[in-house]
Amino acid sequence: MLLARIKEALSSLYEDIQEIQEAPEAAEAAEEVETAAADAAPAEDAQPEESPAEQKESDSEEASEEAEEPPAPPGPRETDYKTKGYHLDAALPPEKVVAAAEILSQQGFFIEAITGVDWIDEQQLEVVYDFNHFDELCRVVIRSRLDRNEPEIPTISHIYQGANWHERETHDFFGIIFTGHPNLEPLLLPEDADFHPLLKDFKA
Amino acid sequence: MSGYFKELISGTKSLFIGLGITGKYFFEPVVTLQYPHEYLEMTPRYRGHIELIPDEETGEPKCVACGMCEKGCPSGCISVKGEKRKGVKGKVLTKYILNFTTCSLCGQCVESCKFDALRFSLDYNLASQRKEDFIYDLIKRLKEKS
Amino acid sequence: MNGLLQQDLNQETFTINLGPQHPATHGVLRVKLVMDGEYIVEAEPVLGYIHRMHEKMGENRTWAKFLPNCGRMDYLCALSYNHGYVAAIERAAGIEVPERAEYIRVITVELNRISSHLLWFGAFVLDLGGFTPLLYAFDDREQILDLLESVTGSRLTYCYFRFGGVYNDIDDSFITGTREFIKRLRERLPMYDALVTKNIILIKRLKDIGPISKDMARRYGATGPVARGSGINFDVRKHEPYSVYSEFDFDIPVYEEGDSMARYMVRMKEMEQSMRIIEQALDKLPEGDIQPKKAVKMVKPEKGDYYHAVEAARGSFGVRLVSNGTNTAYRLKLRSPTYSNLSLFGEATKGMLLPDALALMGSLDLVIPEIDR
Amino acid sequence: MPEPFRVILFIIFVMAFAGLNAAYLVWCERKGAGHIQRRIGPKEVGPYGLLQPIADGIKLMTKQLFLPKGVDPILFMVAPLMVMVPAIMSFCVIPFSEIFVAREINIGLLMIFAFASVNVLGLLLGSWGSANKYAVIAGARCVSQNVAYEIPMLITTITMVMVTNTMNLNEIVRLQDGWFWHWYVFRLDISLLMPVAFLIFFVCSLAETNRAPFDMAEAESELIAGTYTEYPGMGFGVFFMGEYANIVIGCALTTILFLGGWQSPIPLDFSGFLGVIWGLFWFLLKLYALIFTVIWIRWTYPRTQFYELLNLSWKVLIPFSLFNLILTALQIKIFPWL
Repeated sequence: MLLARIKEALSSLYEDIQEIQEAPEAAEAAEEVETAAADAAPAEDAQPEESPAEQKESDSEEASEEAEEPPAPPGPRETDYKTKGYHLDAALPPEKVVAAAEILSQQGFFIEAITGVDWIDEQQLEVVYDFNHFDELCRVVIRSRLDRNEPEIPTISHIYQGANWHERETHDFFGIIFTGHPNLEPLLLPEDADFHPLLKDFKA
Repeated sequence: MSGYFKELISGTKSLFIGLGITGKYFFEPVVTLQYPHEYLEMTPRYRGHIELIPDEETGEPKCVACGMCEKGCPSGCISVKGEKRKGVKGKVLTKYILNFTTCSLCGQCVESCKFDALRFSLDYNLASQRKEDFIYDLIKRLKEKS
Repeated sequence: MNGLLQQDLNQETFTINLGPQHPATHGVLRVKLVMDGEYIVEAEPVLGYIHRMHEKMGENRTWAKFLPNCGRMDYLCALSYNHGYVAAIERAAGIEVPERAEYIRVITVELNRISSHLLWFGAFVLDLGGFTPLLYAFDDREQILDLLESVTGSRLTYCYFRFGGVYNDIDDSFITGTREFIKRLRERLPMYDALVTKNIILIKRLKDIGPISKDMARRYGATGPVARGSGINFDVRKHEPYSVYSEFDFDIPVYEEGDSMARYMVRMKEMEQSMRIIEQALDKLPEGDIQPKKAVKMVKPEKGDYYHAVEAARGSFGVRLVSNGTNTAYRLKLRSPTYSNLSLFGEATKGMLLPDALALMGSLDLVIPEIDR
Repeated sequence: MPEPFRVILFIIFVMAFAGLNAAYLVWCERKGAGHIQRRIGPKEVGPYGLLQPIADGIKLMTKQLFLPKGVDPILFMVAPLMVMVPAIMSFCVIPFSEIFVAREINIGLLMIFAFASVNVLGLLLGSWGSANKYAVIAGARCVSQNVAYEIPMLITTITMVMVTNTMNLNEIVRLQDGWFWHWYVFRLDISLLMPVAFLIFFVCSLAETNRAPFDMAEAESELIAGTYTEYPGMGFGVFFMGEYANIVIGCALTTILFLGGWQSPIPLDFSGFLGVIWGLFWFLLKLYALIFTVIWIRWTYPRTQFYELLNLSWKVLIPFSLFNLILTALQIKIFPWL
C-alpha cells in the first residue's frame, strides 16, 4: 500500500525530466551506453554551456563499457526486496532530491542514512539516501549522480534534521558539497582535514 | 496533597528497600577472583595467540609452510618461511613469526589452515613493557614448551 | 582576579567542553556546551576522536578479512554487527544458511544483547551517581561472557559468524549453561527493579526528563530503544524479520512517554524478551550443519547494491554494500544506530540542566567507537 | 591536670584523631563499598589492606603541588584549610565521654554550627579560585545546597534546644541517661515526631557534608570532580580530610542529640578511668554505626538531581521540621511535667 503510494508520489517528480531527457536520448540513440549519468545530465541543462557534460560523457564512454550499468528507467524502480534489501529505487537529478525528501517526510518516512559512492570510472559521485518507514516495511533509496569535479547537491537537513550529520559525514568522506547546509564542517575527520578518504583516488 | 504523602511514603520505602538489598549483599561472599593470586583456566575454545601443533611422533611442527594463514590474515601479522628439503614431501617450516602487536585474534589463520597445524594457545597472561616481546617466533615457543 | 572567568563574566553565557575526557561520555566524545548558568543553551557533539575509517578498510580487504572489524565498532554488541555484515553479504551473494546456524546466531546475538543492556544499565546508573548496580550488572554480564567465550573463544570481539553459518557449534554445556543463566537473571531482574527502578531518586531523575517526541525521533532517524521509548513500535526483528526471528514469539516493549525513564524501561523489558527468545530457540534448536554443505570459499557477490539491517542492541544497524563483482567491496556503508540517535542530542537538550542532559545522554546508550567507526 | 596542658594534649589528640580518622574512613569506605559490591576492596598493602591509607597519604604528599594556570593562588591554597580547620575546631566541644572533652562550653551546639558554616565558604572559594568552570558550577550548587539544608537542620536543632534547655553538648547527653528509651530519638512523649526529626537531622547532615546522594559539589559523573577538579596532591588530600572530618562531626552531633552520646543503652555506669573508656566505647560505637550508614547510603543510591535536592529541603524537610517544632512546643506546654 505504502509502496504504491510512495511510488506514485515519487513518479510525479519525473514528469518534467522525461520531457527534457528525451531530447538528448534521441540524439544519442545510437549509443548503447546511457548510464544513470543521463539523469544527472539534464540537471545541467539549465547551465548555458553544454560542453562539460558532453566531455564527461565521452570520457565515461570507454570506462562505462566495462561497467555495463543498466539504463536507468525514468521513474522510481521497484526492486526485489529479498535479494536487494530495499523496495524502491529512485534515481533523481540533484535538484529533485529536496522535493523527494519532502514527499517522503509527508508520508512519515524516517532517514536511515546518507552516503556516497565514488564512480571514478564515470567521473561521477553518487549520493545515496536510505529512507525507511516505522509502521510498514518500505525502504526507499533515493540516489543522485553528481559531477565528480563539482559535486554539489542541495541539503535536506531542513526537512530531516538527522540528515545534518549524515551530510557532514558524506562531505567528509567524499567532498560532496551540500548547498545550504548550516554547518558543513568535518565531523568525523579532524577539523583541518582537507582530504576525502573514500574517494577512490585517495591514497593514505 | 494525598499524592504528596503517598510519594513521600513510597519514596522513603523504596529507599529503605534499596538499603536492604545492598545490606544483604554486604554480608554475602565476594564473587571476584583475586587475579594475580588466582588464575582462571581458559575454556578449550579460547582464542589466544596462535601456536604450532607439533607432530605427535617427531615433535616437529606439522606446518608445511603453505602460507595460507599468511594470506588469510586480515592484519598481515603472520610471516611464514619454508624451504624445500630432500627426502621430505612438501616444504619444511623454517620460520614462523607472529607479530602479536597487530594481531586481532580473529582466528582466520586457524580456519584457513588445511593441515591442522595451528591452534590457539590458552595463554592470556601476556604483558610486557617492550614491544619486541610480542614478536613471537612460534617455532622457538614450540620447542620451549616441549 | 583570574582571567579565565573574568572573560566570561562579561557574557551572558559561557562555553564548556564536556569531554573528550569526561566520566559521563563513556569514551572519547566531546560535547561543546554553551551554558547559561547550569542551563544548556546549545549543545554540539564533536565526534571523530577514534574514527578509524572502517568503511575504507572494507574497500581494501576481502569480504572475509573485514569480519574482525565488525566487532570493533560496537564492541558491546559485537555479534549484532557481525550478524548484520554476514547477513548483508549472504543476501548479496545468495548464500543459504543452515537452520541450525541461524538458531545459534539468534541465541548468541540475544545473549549478547542482554550483556550489552546489562552493561548499559550499570553504566547508566553510574552516570546518575550510583556505583553499586554497575558491579551487580557486571556480575551477571560475566556469566554471559563466560558462556559466549566457551562457544566463540572470545569475550568481547567475537568474530563468530561466517558467511553461511557460524564458526563453532554449540554444545550441551552451553545449552545447560544458558538455561541456568536465564534462570539466574530472572531472579536478579526483580532485584534490579527494587534497587534501582523503583528507587525514588532514580524515578525523580528520569521521569519527564529529556523527552524525545515521535516526530523528533523520525526526523533524526532514531531507532532502537530510543525510538521505542518514544512510542514508535519499530524493531527490525519484527519489522523486517531476518534470520529466524519470525519463528519466535516475543513482544516489543514500547513506551509512549519519550522520556529517559521510558528508554530505561524499554531496555529493562527487552532483556526479558531476549530471554524468551533464547528459551524458545533452545527448545526448537534443530540438528544439522552449522555451515553450508558446499563450503563457502570465495565470496563474490553479484554486481549491484544491497542493504541489510539488523536490530543491534542500540537500534537498526544497516549495511549498504556496493559490489562490483570482485572479492572486495566497492563501497561498504555501515549505518550505525547511535550515530543517528546521538544526532538528536543537540535539539533535545536545549534549555536543559546539565545533569539532566547527562541523564539523557546516558539513556541514549552511546558506544563511541560505533559512532566514529 | 593543669588546664593549658590538658587543652594542648587534647588538640594533639584531635588532630591525630581527625587525620587518622580521615585516612581510615577512606579504608572503611573502600572496604564497605567493596563488600556491598561483592568484592574485597583494598587488600594488597598490608594485612586486609590496612596500610593502604598510609600508602595513599604518601602518594598524595609526594605529588607536586601544582598551581594551574589562571588560578588565584591565595584562595586556591587557603580554601582546603578553610574546610579542614573549622572541622577540627568543632571537635573541641564534642564530648567523647563525660570528661573526655576539650572544652565543655555552654554554647557548644552553637559553636559547631558556626564553624560548620565556614565549610561551605571554603568550598566556594576553592571552586572560584581554581578558575575552572566545572568547579564554579559545583561551588554555586554547594552554596545553595548548604543554605537550603541549614534551615531544616537549625529548626530541628532549635527543637532539641527547646526540649533540653541547654546548648551544652555534655549536658544534652547527661539528660539522656538511663535506659536507651531515654534517648531523644525514642522520646515520643516529648514529640511524636522525634524519629522523624532524627531522620531530618541525619539527612541534613548528609547534605551539609556533601555526601552522596547529595554530593553536588563533587558529582563526579557530571562535574568531573566539582570543586576539587583542579586540586593536586595534598590540596585535594586536605579537602578530603576536611570532608571526612565533617562527616564525623555531623554523625557525632546526631549521636549526641538523638542517640544519647556516650550513654550506654543500659543504666550501667562506671567511675574513674573505666567510666571514660565505657563512655568512649559507646560513643564511638554509635558514631561509627552512623558513619557506616553514611557509607552504606552512598553505595546504594544514585545522586539526586539538584532541583530535587532543593525540593526535598523546601517541600519536605522544612515543613516537617517546622511542624515538629510546633508539635514539640505544644507538647511541652500541655504536658510540662515531662
